Amino acid sequence: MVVMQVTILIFVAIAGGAVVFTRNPLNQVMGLSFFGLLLAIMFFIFQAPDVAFSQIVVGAVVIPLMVLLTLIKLKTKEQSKKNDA
Amino acid sequence: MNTFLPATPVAVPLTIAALLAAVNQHIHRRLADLLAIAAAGYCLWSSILLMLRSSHMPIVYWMGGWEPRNGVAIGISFVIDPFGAGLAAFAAFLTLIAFVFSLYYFDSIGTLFHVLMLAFMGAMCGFSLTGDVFNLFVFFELMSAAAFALCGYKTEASGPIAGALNFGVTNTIGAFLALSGIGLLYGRTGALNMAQIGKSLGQTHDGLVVTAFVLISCGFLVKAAIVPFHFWLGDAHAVAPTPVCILFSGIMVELGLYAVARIYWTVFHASLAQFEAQTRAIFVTAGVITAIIGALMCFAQRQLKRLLAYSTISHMGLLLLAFGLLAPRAVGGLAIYLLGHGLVKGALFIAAGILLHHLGSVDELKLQGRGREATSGAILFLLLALGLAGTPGYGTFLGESMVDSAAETVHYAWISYIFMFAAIITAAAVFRAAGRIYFGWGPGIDQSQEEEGETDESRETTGGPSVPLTMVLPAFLLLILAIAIVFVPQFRAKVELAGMRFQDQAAYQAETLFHAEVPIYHAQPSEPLLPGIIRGLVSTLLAFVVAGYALFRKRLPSKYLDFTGGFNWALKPLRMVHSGNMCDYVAWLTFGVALFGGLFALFIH
Amino acid sequence: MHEFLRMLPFAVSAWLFVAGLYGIVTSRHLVHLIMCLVVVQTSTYLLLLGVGFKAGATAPIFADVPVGTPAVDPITHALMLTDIVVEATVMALLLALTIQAKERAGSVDPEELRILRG
Amino acid sequence: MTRRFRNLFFLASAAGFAVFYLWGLHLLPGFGHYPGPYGDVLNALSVYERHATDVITAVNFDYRGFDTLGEEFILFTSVMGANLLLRKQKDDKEEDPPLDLARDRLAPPTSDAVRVAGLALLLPIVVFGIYTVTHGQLTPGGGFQGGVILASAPLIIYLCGDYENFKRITSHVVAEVAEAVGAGGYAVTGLISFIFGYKYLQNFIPLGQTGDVFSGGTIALISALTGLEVAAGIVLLMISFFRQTLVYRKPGEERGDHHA
Repeated sequence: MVVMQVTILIFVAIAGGAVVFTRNPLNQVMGLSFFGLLLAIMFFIFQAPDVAFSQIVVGAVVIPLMVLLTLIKLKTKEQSKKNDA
Repeated sequence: MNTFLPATPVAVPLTIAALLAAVNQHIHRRLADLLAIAAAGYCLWSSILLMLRSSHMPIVYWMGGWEPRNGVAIGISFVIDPFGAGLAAFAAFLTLIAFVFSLYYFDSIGTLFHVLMLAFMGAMCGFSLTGDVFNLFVFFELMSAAAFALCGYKTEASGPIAGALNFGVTNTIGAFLALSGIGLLYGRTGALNMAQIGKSLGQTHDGLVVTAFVLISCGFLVKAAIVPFHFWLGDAHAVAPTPVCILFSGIMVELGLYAVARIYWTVFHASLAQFEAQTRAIFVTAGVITAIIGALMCFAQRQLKRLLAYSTISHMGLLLLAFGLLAPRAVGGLAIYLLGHGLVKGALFIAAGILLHHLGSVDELKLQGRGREATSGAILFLLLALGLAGTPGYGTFLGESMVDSAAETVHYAWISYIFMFAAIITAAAVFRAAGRIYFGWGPGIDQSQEEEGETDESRETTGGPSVPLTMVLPAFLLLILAIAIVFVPQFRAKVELAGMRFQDQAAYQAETLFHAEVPIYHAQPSEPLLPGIIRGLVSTLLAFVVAGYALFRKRLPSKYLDFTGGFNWALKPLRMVHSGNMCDYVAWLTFGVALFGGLFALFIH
Repeated sequence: MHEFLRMLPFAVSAWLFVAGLYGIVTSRHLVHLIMCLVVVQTSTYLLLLGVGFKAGATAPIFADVPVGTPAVDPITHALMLTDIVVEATVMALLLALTIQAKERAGSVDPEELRILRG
Repeated sequence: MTRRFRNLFFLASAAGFAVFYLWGLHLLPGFGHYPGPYGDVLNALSVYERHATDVITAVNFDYRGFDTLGEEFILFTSVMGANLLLRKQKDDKEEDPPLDLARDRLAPPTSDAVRVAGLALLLPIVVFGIYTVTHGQLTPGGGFQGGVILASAPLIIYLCGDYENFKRITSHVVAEVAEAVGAGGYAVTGLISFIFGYKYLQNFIPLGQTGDVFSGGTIALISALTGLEVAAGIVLLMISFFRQTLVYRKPGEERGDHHA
């Protein structure tokens, strides 16, 4: 049990760092989604099933989806700007 | 009545907000206005009632009826004292004014504006009344969520978007700081009720207590716009719609400071008691720096709303000073100063909004001489600037004198000069702007002006030559109240008493957790105000002199008397620091936390 | 080892807070910046989780285990649930603002968004 | 500030901050040593007093239900705020989204197999969502978790490549009303307590048999309202973003796939 706890904590630390240090938002959102999943697993391991439930849906689906939609919109804007130029 | 009254200042506006959201698009604008005004009016009435009823003994109200068991709190409580209820009433009152002002001001988008404002008001009321530290955080976030959206209301322009982003990012980080502090406290005491945490901490003062105190304070000081956490305010207040600015400057920012004061006196007072002198020195220094930087930046602005925003920062510095004195009587002065300033500042933002409606601009230089016809606007501006200057007769004057006399008791008498400095410079800036806009005085646009950020704001109304009464009357009402509060009989004594009770940690614990009745305080005679009157008159006079100098310096006999070049040169680095870049702001925020933390650690370890 | 484990969740919490702040300060893209804000928020989850955990205890759900079984703290879980909602909503607002920033100011680089300054 | 100076300035400050924060953290009782008493008291009380076996749900919707009221309104306010910020503006024109949104989703076009799999997932998701909402007081879950799961049902339809169907089943008006009813209902439930002479949000419904779906008194009611609010709120949020991304266009602005 302790080994699992230590492992997941270290994974979370690394994944969190990876999210920050990924500069390309598109890659970053994949990282964020993965990070959200890791957090959910962590909540399960630390006896917080209720929180894990929410985290899976919010952290791994809702938030990445919102970010993706935003990125798409930004991309469309970028392209229309190029057209004008 | 006490079974339902205490919860309603929060429950009613939220219910009405949900109702208005449900009928969004399908309800007539005026009906929505009416409902929103009724909700704000109800909040005002119930908060005043709560304030009056709690004057002898705080009202402790346990949500869901979960009374403490053997002195262990298991639910969430509202602990209502006159101080908190008064702030809730003030928030409700300003919201009411903002709703009246916006009757003919906005093309509202469905009922979204009303919904957000009502949620904002409910959050502010809950924030002022709660006795639970996590509940405080929840209402802080609710307040922020509504405020971010309201700040970016005018999505057609780039300014509001940038301002709302800076506001959102910095305040969210502030919230996380506060939450981390709350987590630390919970980890030590296993409690979230403020009285309970305070009782459990007792007099321990190790690193954890200090860290928790610094994190929570810094988190809320971000909202209170204390240097170096203040950058967002100038941006957000300059671009938010006028009715929203009334709330931002009049009460929201002040609530950040209220939270620090509340938590200090309910949770940390006993544990930090033996370091009172050091704590005082740190807070007073922060207050002094904020007051000075705010005033200088205020004088350097030409966009009126930004000018007012920096004046708010300066006055927040003064309020932090008043709190930081940690003197029994200073809190009463703080309350009155807060009230007086909020009324005057709210009215000033309304006056700026009227200019924007009437002349389509808030750029002091572009508007030069264009307000010659509008006499009432000129009178309004001048009378309000007197309020900023602390002229005898205004609420700000009374508050300032009370803080000054309290400062003498803790050997900080010199802070009265800081009060004077901030009052003179911020009032002079408003005098200068009024002189230029309404009388056409002063030099025109100087082409050599260095590159600046946005100096104007997009219109909020369709505009027109006539100014509806619903815009002018609220401003005059606020002005009258800013003077009238001084003449309420026994006002000063009662507020001083409430302020002293606000600081009594032992009584707070006993009343909250054990239903104890604590003997009523007796008012002691207040100090005479004569020195205050002299100081107030001197500030007013000097404010006129400074404004006159700024306007007429070109007519001075010798050009060596023109210091403006030097002033601008000296201010250049300061203006560069206010870069509009949120990355800088976050770097400063981190610096601020590290600095506060380092100082406290150094003094207390 | 014991000391290491005793501090680990809190150390990770501090690391995430500082790393997230670093990401924000050095960010050149608002969407990146907002995701770094999520990392900062995660730090508060870890703090709360670490504070409420009891070694060897079960989840605070007494459907299958009798009342009285040592269970971890339910309060911090409730707080974390609130925290997660806050995270999602703040993200939504900031992302909405980001879209408008691109639309109105033509950029999502904080350094180019310096419309308000001085 | 130049970028280089800012980074150095930040790193120095962050180092100070980290040291200070760790100084406080290392004095915590230590991981695995929860100090109590709050959580322990509630763990002991909740099954007897509230007939709720999931203490977290009892805390969320009763002992600290007032926090959750604030939290629901944070969600509500943000959804309204996002709606406001992403509203259709005067210079926006609406455009029918293309049937195949593959490029906009930054993913390859959906095959029929994916479509069938997605639709097959739909029913279990809805059932599971409703189960989670209604059994919150008994097993892990509750209004919030169930609501999010329910909200993901329409998302699945979208991910199966069908914005038209997504639009058909997620009426903006219905979602808006549902959200307001959920959030407002929570606040009103608290007000109803007054009729019985109770405090705000105090339980006024019989507690029922522990372990029963209808046990827990107001917890079950509030949980259901929260589920409604959260599901509708997240759907509304998604609609706002979808519209902004797929439907609204500025003059002269074309969809990305024409030029990709």
